Amino acid sequence: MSRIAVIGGGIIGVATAYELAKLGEEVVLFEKNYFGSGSTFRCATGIRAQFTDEANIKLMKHSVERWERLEEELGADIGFNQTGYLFLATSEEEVEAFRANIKLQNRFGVPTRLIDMDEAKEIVPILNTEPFLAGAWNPKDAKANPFKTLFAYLRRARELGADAREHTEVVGLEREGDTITAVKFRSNGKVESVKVDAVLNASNAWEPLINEMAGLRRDLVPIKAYKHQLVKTEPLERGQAEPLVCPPAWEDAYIIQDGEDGGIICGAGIEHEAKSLEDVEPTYDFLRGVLRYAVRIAPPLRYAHVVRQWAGFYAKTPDSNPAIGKLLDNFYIAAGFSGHGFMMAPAVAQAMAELISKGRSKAPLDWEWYDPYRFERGELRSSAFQIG
Amino acid sequence: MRLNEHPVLRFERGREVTIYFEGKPLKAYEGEMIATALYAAGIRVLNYSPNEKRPRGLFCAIGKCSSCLMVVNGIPNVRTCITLVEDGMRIERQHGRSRLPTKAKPPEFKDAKVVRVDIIVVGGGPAGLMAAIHASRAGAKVVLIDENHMLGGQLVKQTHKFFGKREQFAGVRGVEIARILEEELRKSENVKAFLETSAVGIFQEGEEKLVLAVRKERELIEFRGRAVIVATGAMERMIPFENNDLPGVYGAGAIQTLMNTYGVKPGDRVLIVGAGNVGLILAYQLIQAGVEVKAIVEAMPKVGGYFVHAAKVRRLGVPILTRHTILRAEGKEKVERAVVAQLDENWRPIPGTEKTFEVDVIALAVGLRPSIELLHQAGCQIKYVRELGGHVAVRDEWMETTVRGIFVAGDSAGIEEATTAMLEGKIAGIAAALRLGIADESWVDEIEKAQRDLDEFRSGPFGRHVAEGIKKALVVGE
Amino acid sequence: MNEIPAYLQRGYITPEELFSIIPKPSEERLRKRPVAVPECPQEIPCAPCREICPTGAINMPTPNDLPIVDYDKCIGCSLCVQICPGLAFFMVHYVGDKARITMPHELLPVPEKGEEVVLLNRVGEPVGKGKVITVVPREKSKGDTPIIVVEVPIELAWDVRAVKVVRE
Amino acid sequence: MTGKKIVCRCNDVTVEDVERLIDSGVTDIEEIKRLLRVGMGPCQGRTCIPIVISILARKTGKRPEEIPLPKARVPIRPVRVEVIVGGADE
Repeated sequence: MSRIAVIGGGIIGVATAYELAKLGEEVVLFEKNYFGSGSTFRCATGIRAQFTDEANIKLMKHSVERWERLEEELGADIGFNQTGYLFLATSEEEVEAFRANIKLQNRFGVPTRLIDMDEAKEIVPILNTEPFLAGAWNPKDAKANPFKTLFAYLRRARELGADAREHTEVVGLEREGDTITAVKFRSNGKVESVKVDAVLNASNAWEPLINEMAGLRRDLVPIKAYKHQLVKTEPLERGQAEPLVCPPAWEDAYIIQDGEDGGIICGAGIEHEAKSLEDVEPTYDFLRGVLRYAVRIAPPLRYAHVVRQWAGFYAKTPDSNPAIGKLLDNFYIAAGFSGHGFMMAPAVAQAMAELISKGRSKAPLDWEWYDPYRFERGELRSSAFQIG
Repeated sequence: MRLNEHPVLRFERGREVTIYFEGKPLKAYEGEMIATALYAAGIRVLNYSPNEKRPRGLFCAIGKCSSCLMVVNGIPNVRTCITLVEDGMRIERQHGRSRLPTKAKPPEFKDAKVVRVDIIVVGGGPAGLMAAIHASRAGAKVVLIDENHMLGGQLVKQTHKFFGKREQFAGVRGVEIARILEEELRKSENVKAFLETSAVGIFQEGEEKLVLAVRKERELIEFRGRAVIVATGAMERMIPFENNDLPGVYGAGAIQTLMNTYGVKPGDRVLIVGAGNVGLILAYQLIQAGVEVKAIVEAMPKVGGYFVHAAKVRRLGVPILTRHTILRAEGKEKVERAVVAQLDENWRPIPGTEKTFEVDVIALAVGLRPSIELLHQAGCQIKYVRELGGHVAVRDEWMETTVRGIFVAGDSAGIEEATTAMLEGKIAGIAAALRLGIADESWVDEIEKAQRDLDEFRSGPFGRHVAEGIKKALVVGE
Repeated sequence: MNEIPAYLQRGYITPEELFSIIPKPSEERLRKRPVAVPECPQEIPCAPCREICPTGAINMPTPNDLPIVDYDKCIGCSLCVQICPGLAFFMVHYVGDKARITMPHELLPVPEKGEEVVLLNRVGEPVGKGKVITVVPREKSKGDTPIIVVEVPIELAWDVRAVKVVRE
Repeated sequence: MTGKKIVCRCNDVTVEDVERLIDSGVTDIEEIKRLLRVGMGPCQGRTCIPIVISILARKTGKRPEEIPLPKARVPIRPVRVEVIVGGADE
């Protein structure tokens, strides 16, 4: 049994802590704020396999399969619902692109299909069919409750012996050669140290700070925090806009009905580079901008009341694909999820835990595609499609 | 259930209209809210809660608590306590969460109206009115926004005369102070007041502050200026007890609104929880409106409000049970009874001391806390200060918060009195004009005079407690 | 912690408690003409009584001090009863075997001159009946509060502090 | 008859619900808020959050001063979507 430190109490860190504990490892997890406080609790809850490249399609197909069994495995309600994702085309060119994507997705077993607007209206009763020509529809895409999911993982991880600490900030790593030997952390103003056999940097937007503590260059894995925002309406009866509905041509704007209270979450690809890692202030231009798209997607939304606007980070790599893999002999990274950490977590956590614990993983994760050293080598992947 | 005669207030009603509640026609008057019209018609249950299907009625009566959501003309989640009746309106009880209509025309997009001034005052109660009056006297161009349809804040519901000194309106009724201040405000060409206008957020765009507001639930307005004075008053506290959500359990403010603003009788027999000034004053106001007050219960071993307010209701036969608390409300769909009990030294109910009161209304007057949402949202440093009623914005002696250009005054700066709210408003108004470089230095004297008046007011046993709290809320100098 | 005064535990003050805090006017003074007696035992920031008093009879160095009436200076004009925001000022005047109590009355109906009303003590109990001999309606009051003078048996002079108007 | 002691009207959360969650080890107000959805309904936490803070203080022995207030968000009161986009008038 090795002692493994996981840095970052978001969904990736907590899920990996669970997977490691399940493999019998001694896990200590550090979260400097409260669990989920980084990006996880700010996410739009969507889970999809509708990507446009082989690596992400395969990873997400596997992740969705993990999600399907997760409530049973964790023994808790996590609000997982396969309500689908519906992408909408506004032009013939887009319809063609959808067809090509669907073909690729179908090849790897993702059951997306092209639907007409009558069917789309049945799926989304408040949809405005008029601006759209067709939809790419995968009924297996899903959503889940980020709060319940994270705490279900956390509870099981703790039951399996993981030592998960919040309000505990990692302040230093001790390195001998290419090995990290200890983690220094501060809690209640006191700095302590723990000897470790391996360390996972799962701090997403905060990743460069942790890499620097490991003696690595901050820009080795060049992640930048981009502020993404969401606007949510008051609770509504469910069944009106269950899938995530997105016309990509409209700045990737989308709506999705919350699986818990039925409030409609409105997002868009309108992003701002964060001024700092404290800069999560929502902006007025986003509020108006996103709602103008939302009411065009679903006009009855005009009568709903907005109750909340918030911001979180997309921790983005230059190609919007995460960095997953080994950085030093016993120092690993899973970060830079570019807005996809929540949906990818079940697959990535499992693969990562196996890599750390056993040295390799048979999970369908393309290690080369996500190699954290690819930026150093100047290799960029095709940009991962970046919705919700 | 409508009040026609009152020893202090006069009720003017608008044109008679017909509204339909669950298909049944009801009489209502223009200018009143849906929930108050329904209340006057004896309807207590407005909706059933989302998960447990519990009956819910009016609660805050000022659009903050979500307890009055109904379906109006097919649209769900309408806050009926702040939505005016219209002839022919169709109103239905909402059962849990509701659906949007499936069809609607996409709205046309318009840019918001922009109003540019020097200073934006949010809140037209005593603090906000004084801030606006003095900021404009000091030379600033000011806009005052308030979500109600009349100025004066809580003053307009107060039938009693205020304390303090006569130059601070002592001996004048709350309703009358509101009228005087409004007249004063209207005299100045430099101030424009926007009523029925709610501030929903403050955004900072460089040096400029943008107060985003909604007028009449219909129009978006961008108020742009260099300083903002937040005088948003207070919120009522709630306490948990069994069936504390049963229709008939109301905040004291809601009862005052119903009774003194809309002239609707809240019920026949009332139990009041809390013998602070709010509870005591409410008891007296209920008696003035012809409602029987069965008792006032107070968990503390003494009356928390001014003794004279207690004596006023005692001599009209209202018992005050100190060291007592409410255990539960009882009733099917609405309050029929209240059960109270005596408390021991550790605040635990003493078994066997239960008493039942046959009442149809339970009024909660268990304290106020500052309304700081806007300040908090704007990024002002917030601190919990028990003596000031809860979380407040940290500020300096001129009422400026830790965000430059955002000032605070009145109950939103700490729960106190209308008199101190007015003095703080005066300080904040002048200070904002001074710090923007609009007012000349001679205005500092006016601030100092107001500070002396505040010190004098706070020199008694009630005020000393507040003064202690204010010390904790002050920015420590660099 | 200080002992909590009994009047704060109950919400009313007995004459004994009151006169342990302020002096009681002499019998002689009470017979001479009406005299103002404030039932205001708590230091609250309030001063209109002092400010309105035409003879400077109310001693109160700061608004947070208790009002102490100089009974010799008091001319019984009732302005303090009219202005007091706490409705805590009363006037008492002994006339023969009756006492005339001047008190605020902010409730409806306002009694009429000559009307017989039910007398209430400090806890609202009916203690007898008395006749209203003067009514100053709100419009004529200098403090916006209607006041009435009610005649009560002299032994109830220090008990009656409110009235109830009972009409058919 | 025993009834529920409601903390949050928007989501029917009771005192017992909050206490149970705290007993299970969740003591950060931000986490309590999200797991029970107190303060996430249409009232935006005006009524419930102070009560949650007092329960949390009582159960954990913390002083209210030590419990951070969850962030207030725009809009601080609910606003119709059509008003924000600017088309409520037609």
